[in-house]
Amino acid sequence: MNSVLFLVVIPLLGTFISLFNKKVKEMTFLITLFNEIFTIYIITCVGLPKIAIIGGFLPPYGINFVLTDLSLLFIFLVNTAGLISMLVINEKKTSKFYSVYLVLLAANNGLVLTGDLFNLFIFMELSTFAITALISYKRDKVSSGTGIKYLILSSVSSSFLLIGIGMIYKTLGTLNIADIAGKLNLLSVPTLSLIILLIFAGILVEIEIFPFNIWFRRLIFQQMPALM
Amino acid sequence: MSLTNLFLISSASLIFVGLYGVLTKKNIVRILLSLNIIETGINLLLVAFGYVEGGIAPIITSSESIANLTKMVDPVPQALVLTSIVIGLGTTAFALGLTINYYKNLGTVSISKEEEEKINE
Amino acid sequence: MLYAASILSIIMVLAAIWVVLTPNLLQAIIIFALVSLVASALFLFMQAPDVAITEAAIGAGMSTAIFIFSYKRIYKTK
Amino acid sequence: MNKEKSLFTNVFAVAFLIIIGFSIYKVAVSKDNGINLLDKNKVENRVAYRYVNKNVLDENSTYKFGGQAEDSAANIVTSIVADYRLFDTTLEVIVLFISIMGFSMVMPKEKELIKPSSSIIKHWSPILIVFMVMTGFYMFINGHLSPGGGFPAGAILSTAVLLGFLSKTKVPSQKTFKYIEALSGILIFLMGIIAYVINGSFFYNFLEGGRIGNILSGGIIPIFYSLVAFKVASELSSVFYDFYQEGEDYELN
Repeated sequence: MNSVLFLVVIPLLGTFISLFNKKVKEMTFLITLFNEIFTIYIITCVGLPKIAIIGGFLPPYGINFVLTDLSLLFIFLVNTAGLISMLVINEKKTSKFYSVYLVLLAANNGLVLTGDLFNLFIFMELSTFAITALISYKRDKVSSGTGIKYLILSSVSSSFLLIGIGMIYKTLGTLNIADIAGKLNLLSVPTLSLIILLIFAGILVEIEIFPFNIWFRRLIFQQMPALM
Repeated sequence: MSLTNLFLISSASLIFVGLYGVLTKKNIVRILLSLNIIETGINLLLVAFGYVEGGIAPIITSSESIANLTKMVDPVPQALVLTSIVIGLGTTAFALGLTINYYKNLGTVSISKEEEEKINE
Repeated sequence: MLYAASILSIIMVLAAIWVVLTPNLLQAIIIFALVSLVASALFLFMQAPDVAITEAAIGAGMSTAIFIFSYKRIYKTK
Repeated sequence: MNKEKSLFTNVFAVAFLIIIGFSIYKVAVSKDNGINLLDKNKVENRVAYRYVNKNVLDENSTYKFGGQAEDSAANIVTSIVADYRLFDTTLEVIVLFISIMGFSMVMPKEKELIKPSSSIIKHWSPILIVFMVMTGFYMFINGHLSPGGGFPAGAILSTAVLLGFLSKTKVPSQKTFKYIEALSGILIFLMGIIAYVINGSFFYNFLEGGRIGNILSGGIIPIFYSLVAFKVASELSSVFYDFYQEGEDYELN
């Protein structure tokens, strides 16, 4: 089932094509529709292998995508949300908006599917940049102020995430998430708690869970309706 | 003090200096400079994690270096750091563009309580 | 080797403290370029020539250039 | 400026950082059961061992200098970046692309004119540009043999463009750079899809390897690195076009 990677590759390819394509909106809609249909096709396939190999190298040496029931549910949610937001957009947008949107779609798909810790970090950065670009799309007072705050906060938190990943590689010598999960009980308790603290500090700030989302509320109330 | 400890201590102190800057400064450009210092410190820290005392660079130049493969420093953190340097450049460029836009809208480059109120109007 | 590395790292940390504490912003940007350069020299000591070249070209070169351009744009100096 | 020197904030920040630093130090020197943070991890326990020995596919294979291997790049960092973890690197290219695009999206449109350059820059820049372009090309062509690679090569090439830009030498326009950028991005992803068609897994190194140490080795690594170099160079050059106006509407004195 290596073809599950099309969920990430096709939107990214569409991003580049959108740079010199006149009918960007139609193309974006087609790509989102393709993703949705492909997701439904993947879900209906029974007897899937659990792992999609990238680059021909078996895990834990290469990067891989993992298909579980949970990740199938989440790619369905992500792509459905993408399709709905494509249908809701009715204002005229520049082509850059659609490029950023496609990158965000690909990043969210990859974030759900990936089975490699450093790959997760890169997808996280990708979605950070895409979200910041969407926040500051209108270029007025609120959006530029909120955009810069989000970028600074998430950069600091992703630095913590990167330190945590480095410590995991230093102690366990692997980056594959399944491999790490198998070896995690080898760690001593203080080291394990430090690593967990760093990684959670990184992830929680970036996905705006409750205590870390104070800066975000105003944006939702003032800015999000204008984005549509 | 061994070389490994020296590298670990210097990179950790860079990270802390940068964190101090991010926490206390109000000027956005200055915050971004501190952020870059943190990123440099993290890159040093990751490469120092892979350093082996008396190791050699992970490049095969002749037949002798193949005999010494176990003495090489760990190449994986170096590959990760290559990625993270480029991500740091992207962050810097995007944040500076946002800063210029912020300056154009508000006439200042500082984030503080007064500017918050100005935004809310 | 240990002495050279310790001198370089002391210079690097002091320069970083200078960047954070100096009131002059342009000075801070220039000293930040120094921090990046010394860091790339330290990468050479850690046997990482790839990272050293990338840090020197991107961290010290491009980042500083973009910082200085933005500084000029914001403060409108000569 | 006085607002920045609020005593309470500084004292609080210093105390906070000291507490964090002390606890991290305690964790680092602790000697509990299990693997501690600063324990020496054997090379054999890391995935890097198989990368260095180039036997990821076949556990018992060995290789010689000038012989063949599953990945024939002499620089092992390059073989990780551009072969074993190629997907990471392609995504990294996208990260740079999206951030530079966001940058040009939020930059105010009014640009500044370039100030007239001094005679030193004007006379010496052609020679310097030639050297810079040569260094950049050397770096990405030899990326699998010596230190370097696509990203610093792209940065150096874009610095050459900046120098030409400042000294009013003729440089390609912003539109050309946009086309180069989009084209190399499409080619990188097409390479991944071609690998899927040939082998059944994306981003597979589908070209014949060659011998370690030769210039024509590494399979798709030189092609990939040259595409990355052109892409990074054009992206970083378009940053300068967002700051300064190109044009001839002033007099050199």
